[in-house]
Amino acid sequence: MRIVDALPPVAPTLALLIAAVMGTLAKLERWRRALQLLAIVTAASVTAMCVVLLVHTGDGVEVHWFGGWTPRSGVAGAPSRIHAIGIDFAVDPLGAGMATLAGVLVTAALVFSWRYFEQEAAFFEALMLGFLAAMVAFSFTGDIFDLFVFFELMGVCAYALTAYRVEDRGPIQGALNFAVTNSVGAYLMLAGIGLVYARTGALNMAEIGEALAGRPLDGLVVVSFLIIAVGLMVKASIVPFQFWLADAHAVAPTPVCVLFSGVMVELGLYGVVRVWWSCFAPAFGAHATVVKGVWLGLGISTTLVGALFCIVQHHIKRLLAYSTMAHAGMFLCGIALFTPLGLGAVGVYVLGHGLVKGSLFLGSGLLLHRFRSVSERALFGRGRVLPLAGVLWSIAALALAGLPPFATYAGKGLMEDASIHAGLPWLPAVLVVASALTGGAVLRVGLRVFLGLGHQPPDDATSRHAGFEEETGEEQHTPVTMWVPVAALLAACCAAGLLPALFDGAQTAAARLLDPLAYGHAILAGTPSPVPAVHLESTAPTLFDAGTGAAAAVGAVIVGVVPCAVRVEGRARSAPARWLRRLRHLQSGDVRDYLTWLVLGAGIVGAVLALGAMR
Amino acid sequence: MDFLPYVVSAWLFGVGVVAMVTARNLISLIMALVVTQSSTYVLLLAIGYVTGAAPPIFASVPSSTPAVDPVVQALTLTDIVVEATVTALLLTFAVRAHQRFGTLDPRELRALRD
Amino acid sequence: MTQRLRLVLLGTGLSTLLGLLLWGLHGVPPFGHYRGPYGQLVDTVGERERHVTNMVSAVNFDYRGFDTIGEEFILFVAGAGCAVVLRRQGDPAERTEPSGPLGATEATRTVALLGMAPLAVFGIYVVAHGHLTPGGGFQGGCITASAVVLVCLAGRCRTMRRIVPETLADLWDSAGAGGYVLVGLGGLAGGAAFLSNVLPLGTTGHLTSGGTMAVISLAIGLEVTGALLLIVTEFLNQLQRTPQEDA
Amino acid sequence: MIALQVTILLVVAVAGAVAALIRQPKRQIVALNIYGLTLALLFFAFSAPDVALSELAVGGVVLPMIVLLALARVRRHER
Repeated sequence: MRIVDALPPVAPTLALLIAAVMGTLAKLERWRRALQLLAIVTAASVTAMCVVLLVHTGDGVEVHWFGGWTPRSGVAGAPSRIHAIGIDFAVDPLGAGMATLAGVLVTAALVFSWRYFEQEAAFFEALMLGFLAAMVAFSFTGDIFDLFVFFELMGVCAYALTAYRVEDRGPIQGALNFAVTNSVGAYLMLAGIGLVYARTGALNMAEIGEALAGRPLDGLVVVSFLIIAVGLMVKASIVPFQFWLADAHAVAPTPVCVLFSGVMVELGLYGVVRVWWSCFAPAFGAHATVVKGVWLGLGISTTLVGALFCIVQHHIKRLLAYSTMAHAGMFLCGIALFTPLGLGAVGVYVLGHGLVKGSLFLGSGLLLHRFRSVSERALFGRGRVLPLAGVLWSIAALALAGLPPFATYAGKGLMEDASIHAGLPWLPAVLVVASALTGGAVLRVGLRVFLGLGHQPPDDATSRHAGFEEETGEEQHTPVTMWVPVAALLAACCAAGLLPALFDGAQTAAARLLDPLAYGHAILAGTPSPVPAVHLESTAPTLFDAGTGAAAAVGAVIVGVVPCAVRVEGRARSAPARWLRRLRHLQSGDVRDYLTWLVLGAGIVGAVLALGAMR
Repeated sequence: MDFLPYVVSAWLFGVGVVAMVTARNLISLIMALVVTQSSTYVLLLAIGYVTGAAPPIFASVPSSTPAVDPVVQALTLTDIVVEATVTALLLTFAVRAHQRFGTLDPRELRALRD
Repeated sequence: MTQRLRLVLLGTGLSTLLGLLLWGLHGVPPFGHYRGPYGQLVDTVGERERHVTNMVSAVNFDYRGFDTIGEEFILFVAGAGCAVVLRRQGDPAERTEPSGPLGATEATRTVALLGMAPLAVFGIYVVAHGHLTPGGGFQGGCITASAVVLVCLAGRCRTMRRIVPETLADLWDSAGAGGYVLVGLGGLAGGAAFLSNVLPLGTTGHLTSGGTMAVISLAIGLEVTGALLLIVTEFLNQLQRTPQEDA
Repeated sequence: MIALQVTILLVVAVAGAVAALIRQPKRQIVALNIYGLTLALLFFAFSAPDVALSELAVGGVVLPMIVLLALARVRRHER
C-alpha cells in the first residue's frame, strides 16, 4: 500500500484524534501553549496531506473504502448492478482543494488566536480541530449519509464555536438562530436521503447516480433533490435561507468567522454540486434546464441582496458576512452555468475569496483586539496608528473586488468568460456590479477607519453600542502572531492568482466531475476515470477579463470614496432609505421568522422545480 | 392504509414546525424541534420495513429468515444520537439566554439588532 | 414580523412543502414491500462474513463504521460545547451543593438508589452484547449514564460526583472517542484499509466474536457514558450558581 | 400492515402533536416523555428493537432529564 493511499482517511481522523486528546487536557492551563502548538502543528499537517492529495489526484479520483469493503456485484434483486456495502472516500481535485482551503484557514486562524483569547480558552482548539476534520471528511466522502453525518459534525462544532464568548449577550442569540435553522435544514436533507434510499437501496453517491439514471423523472426524485439541496443551501446562505449568517458572523469569535465565511458557506455549495452531479443530474436529463434556471434565480437574488445589505452596514463583521453572501450567490450563478469552465472558475474563485475574506476577517480581529470595537463609526480615524494594517486592508478590499493579479480576479474573469460561452452575456455585468459594491464597502471601511477620511460620523448610542460586542479595555500592542496570518493569506491569494496551471487543473477537474458516468466507474468498478472528451476552453486571461477587472476595481474605489466625500447620514428620510430600512427589518433576530422564511422558500423553490420538471 | 406511516411522518414534521414558529418559550421551541426530527425516524424505519419479516438479528433464528432492512435502522440510530446532542447543546444556549436576557421569549431576544 | 403575518406565510409555505413531500413519498414502495439491495446484501452475508448475529451492529460498527466515528465525535463535540457554554465564571468556593434539586422524596430516593446498581450492570451487559442481541455501545452507554444520574435524582449529587468526578467523565469521553480512531488507524497500520477488522472474528454467537466490533462497542459505550455525564454535570453545576453570579 | 401498527402510528401522531403543541414547559416534558415511549413502541412494531432500545434510553430518560435540568436552572433563576 502506498503512503498516499492512506492519506484520505488519515487527514481527518488525525485531527479527530488530537481533538479527543485535547478534550482531556483542555483544563490544564499550564499546558496552554503546548496545546496550542499541538493544534497548529496538527492543522498544518492535515493541510500538507490535503496538498499532497490535491497534487496526486490531478490524474483521477483517489478512492479509499473503509474497512476494505470494496463494492461487489451479483446481489439478489438487482444482479446487474455493482453495490457498495461500505463507505468510501472519493477524493477528487475539487474536494481536495476545498479540504486544502479549510486546512489553510484553520491553521491561519489558530496562529492568529495564539494571543487572541486573554481569558481561559479551554476546548477552543479541540473544537477547531473537530471543525477541520468535519470539513475535510465532508469534502472527501463519496457516501450521501456520511455527507450528512459530517454536515452535522460541522454544524455542531460551528454552533459551539459561535457561542464561544458566552460572557456577552449576542453570541447565545446568534448561536441559537444558527443551530435551529441549520438543524431544520439538516432534517430536510436526511428525509431526502431516506427518499433516495427508498428508491435505490443505495447510499453511495455513484451508485445512486447509476440507479436513478434512465428512468422517467418522477415526484420522488424531484422532491428528494429539492429537500437535500435546501438543507445544503441553508448552510450556503442562499436567499431566503440566509438569515442565520449575519447573526452568527456578528458574534462568533473572529478566527471562527474566517472559517464560516472562507470555507463553511462554500462547502454548502460544494455539497450541492457533489449531490447534483453524482446522483441527480443523469436522472433529470433534459429537465436539468429547470434546475439551472432556479439556481440562476437564487444565485442572482442572493448576490444582489448580499451586496445591498453589505454597503449599508457599519458593523464590520456583519458587513463582511453580507459580502460573503453576495459571493456565495455569484458562486451559485457560476455553478448554474453547467459547464466545465464555469465550475472550474467557481473553484478558483472560491479559493481566492476564501483567502481574501480570511485576511479581512483577521484584519477586523486585529482592530477588535486593539480597539475593542468593530463598528466603523466608533473606529473612525482611530486606525491611523496601524498604517500597515490599513495598507493590507485596502489591498484586500480591492482584491475582493477582483483586482489583478489576485486569484479572485482570475476566478471572476474565468466565470465571466464562461457565462459568455454559455450564452448569458448579462451575467458578467451582475458580477462586476456585485464585486464593486462589496469591495467598495470594504474599502470605505478602510478609508474611514485607517485614514479618517470624510466627516466624523455622529457618535450616537447605537454606533457606540453596536461595536463593543466582545470585550472592553484597549490594547497597546498587536502581537506578531496576528500580523503574520493576515499578510500570509493575502500573499497566498496573490500567489494562487499567478498559477495558470491551477486554472487549467480546475477546469479539467470540473469536466471530470460533470461526467457522472466516469465518476461512477472510477468508484464502483475501480477503473481510473479518463479525462472526458469535452472541449475545454482556454483559461488564459483575455482583454475582456482585464476590462471587467478594471471596471470592478474602479467601481470599488468609487463606491468606497463617495460615501466619505458626501454626507449620506442626512438622507435617512429619503424613499430608498426608508425602503431599505424596511428590508433590514426582515433580519429581525427572531428565529421563528427565519424558520418561516425557510419553509416558505423551500415551498416556493419546490413548486417552481416541480412545475418545470413535470412540463 | 399502506401510505399511513409516510403521512404520519409528514404530519410530525408539519406539527413540529408549526409548534416551533408559534412557540413563546425557547425550551418549548427546542422540544418542538425534537418532534420535528422524530419525523425522520418514522420515515426511515417505515421505508425499510418488510411485512412479516423478522428483526435483522439472527441470535435465535437462522440467518436465512427474511428480515427487515438493517441499514435504515443503523441510520436511525445515528440520527437519534445527533438529536440528543444537538438538543443538549441548544438547551445550554437557552439556559444562558435566560441568564443574560432574563426571559425565554424569542421575541425579546433581539440584542443582535443593530 | 407580526404573529399573524408569520402564520399566513408559514401556512402557505408549509402546505406547499407538505404537498411536495407527499408527492415525493408517493414514489416510495408501499409500506412493507421494500426490496432494496443494500439491506438484503447485509442480511445475506453479514453473519457469514462478520461472525455476529446483530446485523444493525454489523452495519454500525463494521460495514459503515466510519459514520459511527462521525457520530461519536458529534457527541464528543456537543459535550465540549456544553462545557464551553456553561463554563463557570465565578469563585467555586461560593457555591453550595444543592440537595435534591428536583424535589425528591425519601421514597423515590430509596427506589433510585436501589435501582442504580442493577441498571449499571444491565448497561454494561447491553454494551458487551451489542453484536449479538439488540443493543451496543450507544444504548448501553445511555443506560449506564442514567444509572449514575439516578444517584443524583435521589438527591445525592455529591455522591454522584464522588463516583464519577468531572475529570473521569472527561477522560472516558476522550478515551472512547480517541480509542475508536485508534482502532481505525490500527487497521491502516496493519497494511489494510482504515477500520479494517484485523482482530480474529471468533465463533458466531460468542461474546468474543466480531473482532474489532466488540472493542468499538466498548469505546462507544465509554464515550457515550462520559459525554452524557459531562453534559449532566455541566447542567448541575449551573444549578449551584450563587445569586451574585447571575447578577 | 397490521392493526397493531396502525393503532400505534395513530397514537404516535397524536402524542407527537400534543408534545409539540403544549405550551406549558413542565407538562410538555411529560408529553415529550410519553411521546418518546410511544415512538419506542412503534419501533418495536417495525421490527427495530435496536432503535427502540435507543429511543427508550434517549426519549424516555436522557432527553427529559436534560430538559428538566435546564428548566430547573431557569426556574431557580426566576426565584
